[in-house]
Amino acid sequence: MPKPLLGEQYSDLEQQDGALQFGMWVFLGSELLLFSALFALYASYRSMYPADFEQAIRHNTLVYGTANLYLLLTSSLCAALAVWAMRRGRPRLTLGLLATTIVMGLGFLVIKGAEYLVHIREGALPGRYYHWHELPSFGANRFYSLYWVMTGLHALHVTAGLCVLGWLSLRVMKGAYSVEHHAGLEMGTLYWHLVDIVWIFLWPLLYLS
Amino acid sequence: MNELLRRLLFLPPQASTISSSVDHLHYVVILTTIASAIGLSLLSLYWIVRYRRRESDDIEPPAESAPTTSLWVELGIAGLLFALFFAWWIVGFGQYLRMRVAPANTYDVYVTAKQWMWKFAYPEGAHSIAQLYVPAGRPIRLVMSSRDVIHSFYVPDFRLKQDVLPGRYTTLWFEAPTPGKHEILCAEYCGTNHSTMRAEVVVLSPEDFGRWLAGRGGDPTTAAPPDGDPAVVTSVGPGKPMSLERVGEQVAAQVGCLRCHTLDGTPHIGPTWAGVYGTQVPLADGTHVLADGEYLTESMMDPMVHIRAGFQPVMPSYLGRLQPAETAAIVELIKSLRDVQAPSPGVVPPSQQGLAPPGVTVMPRMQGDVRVGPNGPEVPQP
Amino acid sequence: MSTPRPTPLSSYLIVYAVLIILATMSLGYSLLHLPGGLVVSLVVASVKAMAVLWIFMHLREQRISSALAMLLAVLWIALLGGIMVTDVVTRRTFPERPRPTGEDGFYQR
Amino acid sequence: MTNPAPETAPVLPIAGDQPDYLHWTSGVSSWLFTRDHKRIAIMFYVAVISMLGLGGFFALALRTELLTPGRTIMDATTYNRLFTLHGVTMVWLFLIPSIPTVFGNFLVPIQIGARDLAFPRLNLASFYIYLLGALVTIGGMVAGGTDTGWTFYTPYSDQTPTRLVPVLVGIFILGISSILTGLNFIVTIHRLRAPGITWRNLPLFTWSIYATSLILVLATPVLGMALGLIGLDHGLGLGLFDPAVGGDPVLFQHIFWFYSHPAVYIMILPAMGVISEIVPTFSHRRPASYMAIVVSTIAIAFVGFLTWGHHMFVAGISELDAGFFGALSMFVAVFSAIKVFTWVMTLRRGSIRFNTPMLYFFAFLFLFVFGGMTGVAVATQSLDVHWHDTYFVVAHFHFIMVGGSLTGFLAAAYYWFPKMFGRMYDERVGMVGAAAVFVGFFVTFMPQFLLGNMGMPRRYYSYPAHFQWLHVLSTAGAFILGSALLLALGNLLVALVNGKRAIANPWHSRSFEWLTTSPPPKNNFGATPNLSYSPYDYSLTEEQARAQASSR
Ligand code: HEA
Ligand code: HEA
Ligand code: HEC
Ligand code: CUA
Ligand SMILES: [Cu+2]
Repeated sequence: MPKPLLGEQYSDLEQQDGALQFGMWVFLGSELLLFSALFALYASYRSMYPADFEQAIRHNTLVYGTANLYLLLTSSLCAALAVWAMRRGRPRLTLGLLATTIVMGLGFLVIKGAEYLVHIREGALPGRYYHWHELPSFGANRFYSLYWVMTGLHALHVTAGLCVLGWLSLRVMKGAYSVEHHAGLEMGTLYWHLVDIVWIFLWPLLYLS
Repeated sequence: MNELLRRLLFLPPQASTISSSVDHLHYVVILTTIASAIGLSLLSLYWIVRYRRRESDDIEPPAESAPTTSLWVELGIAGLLFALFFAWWIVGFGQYLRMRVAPANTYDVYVTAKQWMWKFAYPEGAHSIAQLYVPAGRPIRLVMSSRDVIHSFYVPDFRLKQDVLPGRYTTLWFEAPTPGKHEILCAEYCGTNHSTMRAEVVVLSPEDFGRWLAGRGGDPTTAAPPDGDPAVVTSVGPGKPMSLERVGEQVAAQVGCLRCHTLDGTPHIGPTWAGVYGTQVPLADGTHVLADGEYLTESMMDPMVHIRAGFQPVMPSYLGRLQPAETAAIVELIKSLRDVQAPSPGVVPPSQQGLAPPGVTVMPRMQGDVRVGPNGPEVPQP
Repeated sequence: MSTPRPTPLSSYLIVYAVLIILATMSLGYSLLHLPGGLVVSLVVASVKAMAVLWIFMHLREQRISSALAMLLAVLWIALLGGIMVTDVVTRRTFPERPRPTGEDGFYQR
Repeated sequence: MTNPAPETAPVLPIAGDQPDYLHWTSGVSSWLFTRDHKRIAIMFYVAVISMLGLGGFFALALRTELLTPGRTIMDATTYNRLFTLHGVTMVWLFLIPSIPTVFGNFLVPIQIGARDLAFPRLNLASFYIYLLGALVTIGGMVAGGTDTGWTFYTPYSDQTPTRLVPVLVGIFILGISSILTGLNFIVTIHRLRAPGITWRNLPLFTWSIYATSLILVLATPVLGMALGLIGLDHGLGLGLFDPAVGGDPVLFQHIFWFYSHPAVYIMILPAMGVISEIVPTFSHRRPASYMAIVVSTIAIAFVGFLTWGHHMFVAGISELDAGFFGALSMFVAVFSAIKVFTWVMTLRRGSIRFNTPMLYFFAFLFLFVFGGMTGVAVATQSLDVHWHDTYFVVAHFHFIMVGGSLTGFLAAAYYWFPKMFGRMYDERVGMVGAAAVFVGFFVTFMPQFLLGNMGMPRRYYSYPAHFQWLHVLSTAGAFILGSALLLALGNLLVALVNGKRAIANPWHSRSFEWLTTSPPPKNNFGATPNLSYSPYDYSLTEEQARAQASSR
């Protein structure tokens, strides 16, 4: 079993893993804060144009958004189980679960892309490009501007998360993790769960009236 | 005492009803600032000298000489200090509310800010640029909006300032007790000529003000709020057949060309479009170029290539911001203006000649009756 | 610091079931257009997020400082949003704030 | 001043006898690819001082232009770009990284008895990301720069004809570096403390870096997003804040200041940490209240997030919000005052050695109290209506950022110079330099308060003629200040090659970093020290402290 290297600044592996974990959480916190400005803008514009927002949400592509929610929730389960499997010493299972997660993540992006196409066809584009004749209100414009920026940033995170998962799969294939030492695997999947959590909040804001 | 401190602190004259009370708070706060900085420095200087390390001292002095301050003393001092700051806050916030909330029965003047000038419109229909005329002894409320970026209306003598925003109205009220002139400065950075975006408040006695207004008598239909609704943006929507020049005019208004260009021959930030087409245009490098469709298009898409003599290179590129059809429409508009004569500067149109005090320029009525709105100039529906 | 037992398989599956049920309930509530939709759906979302954090992300197995990082981030989002909203809803401008255009008025850019 | 300590200091058991960090390997790549926090700190040192020079150069150009009311040496567009670039360079390229990445990097691991930061490779990455960000930003400047002011207010930033995007991208990259640095410190301080160090005897400088890191991690992502949105508006014309499509530019100001007010504490807290080390060391006694400093450090970090709206009193925000922000600004100011009182009380009944770092402390004290109290003054709403966006505000923040933070930086540079480079600087030149910095500073920025009172707006290329004589005074001061800074830094450069060798603990401090040799060995200590006593416990003699630290 390969053993990860111990950095000379640590006294033991437990301390090293703990520091890595904690560092990852701080990173996730700052990643979440990246969205804070968008959430705050959403709240402000929504309180400026409440009726327009309601209307825009009712016209939004609920089916796509909801399908994506179920997909991400399920992929999150798979990612969590991948770690569980590694803890049980079943790297093959881990690999399979990671692959499933990746497929679901790709599915998310495909659905998202289809959804974007719908919006492009309608003309529900952000800001000055907005020209959807059905909802010619300032509020709807604000809603779709935020919709694009928020989902766009989230999609970037999904893409980054997929890269992380891909890299983890490679490492698993190489047998880099063991029952005792799989901090890297844990941390990589944490990122994926974060992507899931962000969507858990975007979904009600963008699709549920 | 007031006068002495005012001069010591280099404060300008107190020319509004609120300024002297603001200054009194100012004196208290600044004197405390100076006293605390000097006092604390002197105290520590005293201790630094008093407790200096002497040659004879062991480098390891006994520990008992180092008392710690008790928590209660710390809390007490902090509490006192907060009480002091909080008192300032109460007074300051009170004054702030007084500044922000206008009394009833104000005389309203509508202010439009744009890069880089101030325009004033009065309920009776008069307009003025760069000079704001107000009667003394009466609360004045300014209803302000910007055509382009954020500006800030600042009169040091009044101790008042308020940002002027596009797409929104902000208000500012004041009352100047005595006639006089006071500088208006733009206090929010707004581009190249931010520092010259200055104007003047001219406070007249009520009689003089009445006389001034009477002489300016505009027509009430174009008067008062230069635009009732800041959000009216007109449409280029489908289904309204319009001539190409008309479309060009609307596009030019909407994308903001008219912030810098005029249609009636008055020079502004950019050269006027009147009478340009087909002429030889003088360039900054001394050469000339024929103003044809190609040159006009290039000016929109890559304005830095040919810079017109006498103008700053400040025009943004509209590459990607204008649809080809829109570009064509603007070119068509400029073509249609080839025969408009530029009026010689300083001439007041006859309809508006009156008892204008010297130095007052009159806002030219624009070609096509472009209204000045916070979102840029607006063209009314045909 | 005693580490809790590693999370068993059943926990993951139960949490997953709860997530799906909650999501579906939230969806139903929204489709019925009942009052307070936004509040309800955000509360449900918070519960879901906590479930993911606690079980899927193993916060329960870790030191409290990790949870604190998340808590601070969430509080900070609420802080920024909350204060911005109080500004927007309490400021008096003239007229109120940028208003939508009229019936026919449809702005192009 | 006599120095009764023996010339040949005893070799400390806890330092071992490894070669020092400067010499244990050599060659360019041993520096460029090092993971040693001390070497990374030195690389940051060089970078950050260069940026100070660049920003200072811009400042002198600005001041020269302001000599006359009209055009002096440049046109308006150039001036507008220069003050933007001056602000951007000084804030993001110099001051925010300065003390944390140089002295924090060097000293935090030593002060907590660790061998390195938790993530040494990340630390090196922070440096290169910083370098990349700096290059992109400077590249953006060379490619034309931008003229929005360091605050990037929209809609002007949306419309500016200058090249905004490279500068935004550069600052965004710098932000990533900041976040990684902050993260590294937080994890290090939480997880790598040597046995014996708890939150109750953590050195005060480390506390301040910890609080700073919290702000870095909590605030910087918001800046990143704010810049991103401005970039989308300017680059792609999205119009997220454009009133023509229903947007509200004031919301951008909220987001920007949500970062930038806490950021001013990023800039001052480390300097306060430096002062909190210097005062006990040279007074030779423990701080009047360790707890007061710690509590106020943390309080500033958190309460500082609740005051951002004081930059927007006249921007058209609601009166309710304005009142709220005003009151909380008053509240957060009290914590700074607590620190000041604690430092001053620490002098009392000490055994004070007055030298260059202490002279910087003295300058800091006056300038920070003055600047801070003018902060309270501008936080008083009705007064800010007159002062907002005038030179009064310019003077306020230079008093704190130059008079406070830059002075703190210089104090740190002198105080830790023997530890970092193993040599002593020339005390007399150091004192003269410090005094000259103070005088130059005073002449530069005191007139600016008066200008502000008179109503001179900031970001003014040309100005009404009655402001001129104060501007001339200020410009003269700026050149004195510039020369004084060159003298102060030059003195250290000279000492680098010519200075006397320093012993491990030339100031007879009890703080933990002085336990190891000067300069420290690569692993900081020979063996993990046992630091279960207070770093300000002067009831222990130096030998007792050392024995305590090397006990098992
Ligand atoms: C390091 C940077 C730094 C720091 C620490 C501060 C600290 C403070 N600042 Fe400052 N500020 C800036 C940097 C900083 N500021 C910058 C860059 C700007 C301009 C931004 C721009 O627009 O470009 C600015 C602008 C600014 C404004 C906006 C002005 C305007 O644009 O209209 C305000 C308003 O409230 C303000 C307030 C304060 C307050 C209350 C503090 C407090 O934290 C100060 C607390 C300190 C003290 C109070 C001193 C200690 C006091 C004592 C020891 C008391 C003794 C008293 C007695 C004995 C009575 N600052
Ligand atoms: C850390 C922050 C910092 C620092 C240190 C300074 C330092 C100085 N600043 Fe600046 N300043 C700002 C932050 C800072 N400033 C900000 C944020 C703004 C607002 C920008 C905006 O409006 O957007 C501003 C704006 C500003 C203005 C207002 C411009 C305007 O509104 O029109 C002025 C005018 O006098 C000014 C002057 C100075 C001067 C004379 C110094 C002097 O102290 C500088 C002295 C330093 C030197 C002269 C360098 C010394 C030389 C070396 C160290 C070289 C060694 C190096 C090598 C050999 C490689 N600054
Ligand atoms: C920020 C101000 C500004 C805006 C906005 C602006 N311009 Fe200009 N424009 C200028 C200036 C200044 C010049 C002269 C300098 C130059 O040639 O670049 C100019 C020159 C021109 C010229 C060349 C005219 C001549 O006489 O040489 C044309 C054509 C033109 N602009 C069209 C437009 C159009 C069309 C728009 C909007 C889509 C527009 N401008 C928006 C400032 C502006
Ligand atoms: Cu208008 Cu500055
Ligand atoms: Cu602030």
